[in-house]
Amino acid sequence: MTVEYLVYFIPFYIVGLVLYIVRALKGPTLPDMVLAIDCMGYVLAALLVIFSLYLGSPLIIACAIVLTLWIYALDVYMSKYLEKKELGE
Amino acid sequence: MNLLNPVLTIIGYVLVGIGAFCQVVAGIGMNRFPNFFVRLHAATICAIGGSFVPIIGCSLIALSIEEFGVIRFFLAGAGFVTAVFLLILAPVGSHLLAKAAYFSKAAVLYPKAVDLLEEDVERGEIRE
Amino acid sequence: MIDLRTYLFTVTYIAIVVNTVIALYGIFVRPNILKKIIALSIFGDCTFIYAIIIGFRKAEPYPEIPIMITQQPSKEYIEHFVAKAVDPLPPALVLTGVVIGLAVMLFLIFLSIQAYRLFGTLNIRKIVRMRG
Amino acid sequence: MSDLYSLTPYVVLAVSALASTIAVYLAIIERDLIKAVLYSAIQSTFYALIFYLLMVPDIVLVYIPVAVGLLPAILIIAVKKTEKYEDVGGVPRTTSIIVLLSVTVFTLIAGYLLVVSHAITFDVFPSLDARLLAKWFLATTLWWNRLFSSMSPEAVTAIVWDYRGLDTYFETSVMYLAIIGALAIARYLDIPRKEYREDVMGMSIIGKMSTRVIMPMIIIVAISIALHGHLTPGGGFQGGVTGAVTVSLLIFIFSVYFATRFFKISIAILLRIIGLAGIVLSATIVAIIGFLIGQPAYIFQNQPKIIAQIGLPYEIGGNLISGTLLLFNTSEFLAVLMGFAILFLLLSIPEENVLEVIKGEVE
Repeated sequence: MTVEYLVYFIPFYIVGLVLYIVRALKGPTLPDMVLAIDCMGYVLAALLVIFSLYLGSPLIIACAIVLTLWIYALDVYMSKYLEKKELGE
Repeated sequence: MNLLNPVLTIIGYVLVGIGAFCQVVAGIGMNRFPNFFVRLHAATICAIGGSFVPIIGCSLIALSIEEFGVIRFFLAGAGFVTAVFLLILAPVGSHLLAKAAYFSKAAVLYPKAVDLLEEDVERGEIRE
Repeated sequence: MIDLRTYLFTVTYIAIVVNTVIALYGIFVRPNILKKIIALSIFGDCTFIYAIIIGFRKAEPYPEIPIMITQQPSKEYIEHFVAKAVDPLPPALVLTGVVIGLAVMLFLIFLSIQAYRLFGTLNIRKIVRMRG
Repeated sequence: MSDLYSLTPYVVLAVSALASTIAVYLAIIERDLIKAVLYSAIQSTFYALIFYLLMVPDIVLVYIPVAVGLLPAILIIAVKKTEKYEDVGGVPRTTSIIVLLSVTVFTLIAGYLLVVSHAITFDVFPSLDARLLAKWFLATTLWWNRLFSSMSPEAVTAIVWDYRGLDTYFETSVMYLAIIGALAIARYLDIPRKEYREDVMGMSIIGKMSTRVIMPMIIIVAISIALHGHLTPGGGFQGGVTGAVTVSLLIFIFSVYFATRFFKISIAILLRIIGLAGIVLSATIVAIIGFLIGQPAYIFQNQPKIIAQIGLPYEIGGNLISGTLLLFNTSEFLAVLMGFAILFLLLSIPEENVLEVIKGEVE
């Protein structure tokens, strides 16, 4: 199996994840926090795909699609919250 | 197919390596940049360079592993779908968030050199 | 000498226990109803993780998902599958639990929005004093 | 190499658990409610990673939409409709100290019990072996013997409907009743009639255009997750909550007046009733067939057993459909999707209309 060499790349993604957590917990304003949560979601999607290959269980990859979709939905909710309009409009 | 497999594997690993580099760079940028609107650049590097590229790379690696059998096409297909979603949705999400943050004044543009959007709004060319 | 994997897994478990305690503190002390609902959802998630941990097993090199990949499998493949896959019963129970938790949470949020419309505040101590 | 290979997932588990602890602490301490919701979203993201590494993809597929998507969304709407900051007045200091002390004592006892109960076999904390019942479930997953197996290669979905169908049925009923409760709170209310205007309502043109492009793809992904529930991770509920993102995007990106072109509250209620009727049908169809033929059969039966030898076919033309599992997944998908459609439509009624009705009732 050629998959084992992925182990040398995973720590970099973890370092990126930890740096985004720092910004998400520290972020002075609301949009900063949401942006950092977005980045966490995207790096997690990449990690889920890498892990599904790495652990040899290909069927668990469907989780990454759903995570991408709902992170986008969180963006939409927060921008709707920040706008002055009524929710339905 | 056998001849192509090593090529696919090498390309896939190169893409995953690019993704790892981009993640670390974007993480540093996320913490060092001064305000929200500058941090959007770091978020773009994270979404496209750090996630879209390695997911494509993982799909290519998956195509080259013949021990998975037919399942490897499932893995590669789901990977491509995830990558396409990410490519379309991540910039749109950033755009919506940036627009809402600018017009609701939730994020302050602190070291401000020039704000062309504000001038346009004052002249009435762009409506909120 | 303890296996390093066991040590890391114990760290995970203790972190979840600490989460449970903080969530319980939030449920009991914080006065805002929405804050209580947030704490309640965190507490529910922690209990789901306990249930899943019961079914996890330390197979070599890593356990498999409880889904068979090949149809009409051979006897050897079934033996390999039984020796490595995780327990499928806790996920089935947690699936039910997540749905019921979501339903209860939604109903509570609707009730608290209605309470704000009627009383004008979400501080539960003030609401109690208002009625009595 | 091999050691590093098997150690990496455990390291990621520990890192994500510790990060989630910080997020939980901040979520409980924070006074700004919207920040608390975002911290709890961070915690949910890490819990999803933990569930993923504990190898339960079905839970991840249901947990990400519920805890990262739907619950923060509805909490954000609730915070926007009510107060933004938590008012901590009225909490006596002694009460909080007493509660903190008692909770800490609880933790110490629980931790002590944990250590004692695992002290004997401490180096196999995640146990090496599964329980006998689990082994039975795993071995009969696809044994290719219809008298014992449920003929579905996925053990979790087989258990959810084939072995524990009554649980699932009542779970769906609880969901149904919760939405009936929400409808009862919003009685006499409907979405006001207004014309949809492209240039004024909704968010920016970039968001609208790309949402139009992406919407059919999301629907196809949701349907494939739902209808492949007996083959791959997923099922009716997972597909339904994935499809609910389309409803929320329609309402938030365009507007509720655009969404009501496609479905109104009454139509959504009707479709949800059809979904629940489909679940009832898939629970009783074998019993009905047995009653008509005159052979013994049971409710919640799928494949033939030794004492009741009728059942639905497990494949059609070489494609595995696992008896009633396909029918159940389709009906559950419809019921859950329409339930969330009702919920989002109810939440997007303007606040002035609601206050008018409530004011009229009080007087």
